[in-house]
Amino acid sequence: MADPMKIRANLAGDTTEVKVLMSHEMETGQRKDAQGKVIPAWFIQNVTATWNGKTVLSAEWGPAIAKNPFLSFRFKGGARGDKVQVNWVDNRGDKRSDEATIA
Amino acid sequence: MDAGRRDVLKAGGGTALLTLLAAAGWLKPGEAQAAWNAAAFETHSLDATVKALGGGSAAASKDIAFVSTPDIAENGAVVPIGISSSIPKTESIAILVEKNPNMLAAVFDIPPGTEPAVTTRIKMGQSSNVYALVKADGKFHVASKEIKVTLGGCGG
Amino acid sequence: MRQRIRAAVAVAGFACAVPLALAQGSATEEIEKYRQALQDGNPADLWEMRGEGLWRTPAGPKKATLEQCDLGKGPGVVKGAYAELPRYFADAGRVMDLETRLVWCRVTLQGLSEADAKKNPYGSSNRKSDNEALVAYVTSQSRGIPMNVRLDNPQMKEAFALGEKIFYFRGGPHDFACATCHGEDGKRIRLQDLPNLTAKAGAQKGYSTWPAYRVSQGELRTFQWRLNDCFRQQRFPELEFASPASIALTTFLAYNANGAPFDAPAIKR
Amino acid sequence: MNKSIRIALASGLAAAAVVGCASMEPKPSDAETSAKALQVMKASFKEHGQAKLDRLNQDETQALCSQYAGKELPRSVAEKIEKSNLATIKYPADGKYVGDWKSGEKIAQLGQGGQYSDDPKKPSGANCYACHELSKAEISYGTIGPSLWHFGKLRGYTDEMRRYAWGKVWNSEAFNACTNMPRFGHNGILTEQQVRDVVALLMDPASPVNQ
Repeated sequence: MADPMKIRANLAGDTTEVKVLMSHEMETGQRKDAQGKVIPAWFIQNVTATWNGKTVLSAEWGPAIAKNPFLSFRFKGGARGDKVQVNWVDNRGDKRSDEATIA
Repeated sequence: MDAGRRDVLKAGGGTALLTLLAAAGWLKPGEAQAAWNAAAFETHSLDATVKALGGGSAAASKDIAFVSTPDIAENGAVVPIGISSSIPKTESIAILVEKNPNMLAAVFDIPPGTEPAVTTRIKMGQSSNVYALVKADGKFHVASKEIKVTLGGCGG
Repeated sequence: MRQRIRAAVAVAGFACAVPLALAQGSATEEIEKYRQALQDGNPADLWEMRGEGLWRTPAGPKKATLEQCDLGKGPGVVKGAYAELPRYFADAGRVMDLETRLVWCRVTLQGLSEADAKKNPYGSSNRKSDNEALVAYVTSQSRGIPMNVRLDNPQMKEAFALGEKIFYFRGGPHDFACATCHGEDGKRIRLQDLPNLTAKAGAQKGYSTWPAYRVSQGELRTFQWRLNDCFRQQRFPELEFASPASIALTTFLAYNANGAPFDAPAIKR
Repeated sequence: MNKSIRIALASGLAAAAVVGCASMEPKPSDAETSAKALQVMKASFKEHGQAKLDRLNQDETQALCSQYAGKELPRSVAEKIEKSNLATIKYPADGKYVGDWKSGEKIAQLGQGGQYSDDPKKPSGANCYACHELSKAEISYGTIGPSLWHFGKLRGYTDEMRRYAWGKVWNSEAFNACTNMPRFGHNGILTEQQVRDVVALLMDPASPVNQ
């Protein structure tokens, strides 16, 4: 199973800033191993972030996103103590869901 | 397990089955709707990407800014990219790398209430133009920036 | 802020027009911008989280956690421990750096064989290293604490003296020593600054920023790895993990860094 | 693997035992510390690919330069090093010092060669850009060595300079004792043809170095 994400969500004024680190290889499918065999592509395809059940960001990614991906964005609203949830699904169907409390 | 799951999805598709999958812990609510635009991630030109994303062509815009994006990347494996749009009704922001094997790196959908600005990190195989493609009110707009990728130190 | 964005866009436009004319000064500035942009959101955090889990989870034949591991400040004291390593451990009868001590604790507390505890010190894709995760966790607990390595016994004094000799030892087909790249102020290899590890400021900057997440590898790398890979590039044979030479060299470099607030896990190219 | 660990441990323990008595004995001499350091190194490195343990056996130049590292190099020692290295330089039999600068540029960019991670069947590079500025087109250059931009243009495209450039690339210790620069020809890092191409990069008026 994939390792947990590290999510930080901080309120500044009326805006919540979310920063996410994900643990993922993001293998491009373009590289070869020492034996010359192509290493199959393995990457996160879909990311969604929700706050109080409302989607605040969704994304489709290709393998050109860097290994151990970082993502940051801001949305209006949010209160200290609210939960922000981030989900990802990769091209193998592996997935991960973690949440953070807005501070 | 992976193959089995896909077969199940192909064979079924009814609500009852999806509920069953969800109950089995294979799917979470909302996941079944997750879409991935495979065609868009296999394009090799800006025009082709815009078409694959459902547009006609993209107009150059001065209202798209690269934020915290260096001109030179010390390593192409991790290139920080920040894009911010001041175009009203921005719906999505895409990142494209001209000289990557496939141009499209990511598409971010921006729902109302979310600032039209995202920061992430991409891979670049070599020095290249990077495009910020913004869809706003149904129309596509684009800005570009050249980012140089440098070589490493000893033994590189 | 707005102004800086506009300036960046202007520079980009200039670079597009005459890419080869990009002046060296601005190249250095842009690399600095690149490094700044990576500071916020260091994937090393993912290793710290995993390492703390490993520290607190029973493992090995003895099904024990590492929470009673004595890193030099008493059993279970992690806070500030890395800032005082390497040190002489009476129970082991020798000088140890953090990674050697972690092997010791995994053997004595968890019952692993020495070979198992030393296996896979440096991870790769699909083969994560417990050593790297544990190092990330332990070192993060010394962040901000000044380095304070003490040569207060004969063993530490000897480790320092041997480490200094190893630092200046020239060998291999390229005649390289550590000092070849790290013996003078203000030098660069390609565009990478080389800390002068023989001077206070350089040693402080160099030592206090390891371990680090290496973006070129997508892995968190420890100080043992740093030494191992420097010797690879020096065209030496392979430095063994937790070997006496690695501990001696670490003692020399860590002592030279004394006084520097420890500032890692960091992020580097 | 197991054996080498055991050796390393034994030597670590031996070191501890020796040090245990050190407080009662006089401080070890510099030579004793050097000898001990070499012993510790031999117990701490293992052969890997092309990098065998004999790489820890220093030649006279390496030993002297290690001994005086961080201190002032006495003039007599410097002369001894330069003289013995000068004698090793093999100049081209056909007197042709200048090859193809385009090949030289590739060699100057390439860092592989000699590392245990390198394929010994592939040609080595000289990695000149790691330490030197050479042409204005390459902004990613190092500063361990001096800038070589306009090398030939400044010094003149003379036979004497070509011969000097050849010698410097072949065995740098002949001209500057304990320099940081590898002895590319002497230690077999580059072939004779590669040296010729690197000399071309420095000395061909058409090379980017001289633009």
